[in-house]
Amino acid sequence: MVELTDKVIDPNAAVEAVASRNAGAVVLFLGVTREVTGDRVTESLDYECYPEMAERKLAELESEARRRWPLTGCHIIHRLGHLEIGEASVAVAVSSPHRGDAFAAGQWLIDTLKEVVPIWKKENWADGSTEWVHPGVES
Amino acid sequence: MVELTDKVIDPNAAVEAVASRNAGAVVLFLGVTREVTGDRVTESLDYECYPEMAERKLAELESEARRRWPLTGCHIIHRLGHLEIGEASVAVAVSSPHRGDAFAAGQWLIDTLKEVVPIWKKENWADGSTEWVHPGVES
Amino acid sequence: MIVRVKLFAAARQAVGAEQAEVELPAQATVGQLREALGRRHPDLERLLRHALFAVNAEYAQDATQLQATDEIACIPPVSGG
Amino acid sequence: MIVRVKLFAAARQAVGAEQAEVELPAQATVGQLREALGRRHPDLERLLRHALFAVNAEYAQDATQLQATDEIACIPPVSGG
Repeated sequence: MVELTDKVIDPNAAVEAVASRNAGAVVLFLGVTREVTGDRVTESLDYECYPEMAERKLAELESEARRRWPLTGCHIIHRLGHLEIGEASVAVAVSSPHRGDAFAAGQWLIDTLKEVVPIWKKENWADGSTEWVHPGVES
Repeated sequence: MVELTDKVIDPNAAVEAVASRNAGAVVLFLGVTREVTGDRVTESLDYECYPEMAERKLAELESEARRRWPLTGCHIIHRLGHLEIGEASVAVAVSSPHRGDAFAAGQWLIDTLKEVVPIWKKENWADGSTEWVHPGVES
Repeated sequence: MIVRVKLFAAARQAVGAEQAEVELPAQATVGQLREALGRRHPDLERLLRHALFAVNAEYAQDATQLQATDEIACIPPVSGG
Repeated sequence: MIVRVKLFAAARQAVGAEQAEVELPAQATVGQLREALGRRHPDLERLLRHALFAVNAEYAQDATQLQATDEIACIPPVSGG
């Protein structure tokens, strides 16, 4: 299942969402908002998305992961709106009979999510300036 | 931190234990007791350990992981005693500034834990028989 | 035809609106839209060099032909996760 | 000297006790202990071929010399995780 939400992400709920009697391994990845990036200090972040397409792309990622690995569960949650430092912006939870598949699927899902899903973050720097993050675009 | 416990493992507590303002990624691995192994059905499991040595080995794993990867947090919990199907027998939580290190450290920790930490599980099969699991020993 | 292009993040900020309207010849392509948008909104040009376009919520090539009824979006490099 | 060996899992089950006592010559090695244990408890033999030994809670080699005051444990292949 995939989910875009304004609410705080609950790691336990993500783990429970992938529970299965045939799961031997659960891997949960959380992306967390970091205070320091390079030499700049972040005060908070805002995330926005293109909702219809983001949800569709996340669902495609789940389907593709289930095709590549024998998963017993897959749950992706992305937070939107305003986030304070230390909050989770994304949770990827997968379960599988054996742990190698859960690690591989979890890592592939977050790597690919960061490349293809139309979601953007805005850094609200501690110096009061703000900046939408668009990797590869010189600012 | 490392912990051997008779109590149910709480994923949220493991995630909170590795929280840090400099963490950008958290990876949580849970080993979960599986109902079916090959063609045999498990009813429940029991774990026992050599306590002094298990705790020492887990602490060594944490130190070595912190030496190899720039971790901002590392927490390993192993459950002991009687476990029902679907319960977590082990939790490995790590956090780091970037996700590649968290995935690599988490996977190394659980792989190595399974090789060197003196903990054993007993399968209580659905047919009423029981069996201590000693990989490589023909039974 | 007139097409409407959804804008997000720095693209929305540069234009100051959630969508842009562009006049294009019938059967124009995504590539022509990219050029027309840059002419109409010079502040968008740098971002447009790196942006993808989505047509009906699916990534499109510069050669993709547009119709007036398509849902079109400008997708600057993403930074979710 | 007499050494006491902690037993776990199938080793404990095979012997029916949480530790085994074995009489060994002074300065005997882990390898000699392994053989003596197998002679004293034939049910343990198969497991002993795959087991490691720990001396003072650290894995030891077969060449490691033992002292009567060491804490010694038989570590059959582990299955935690």
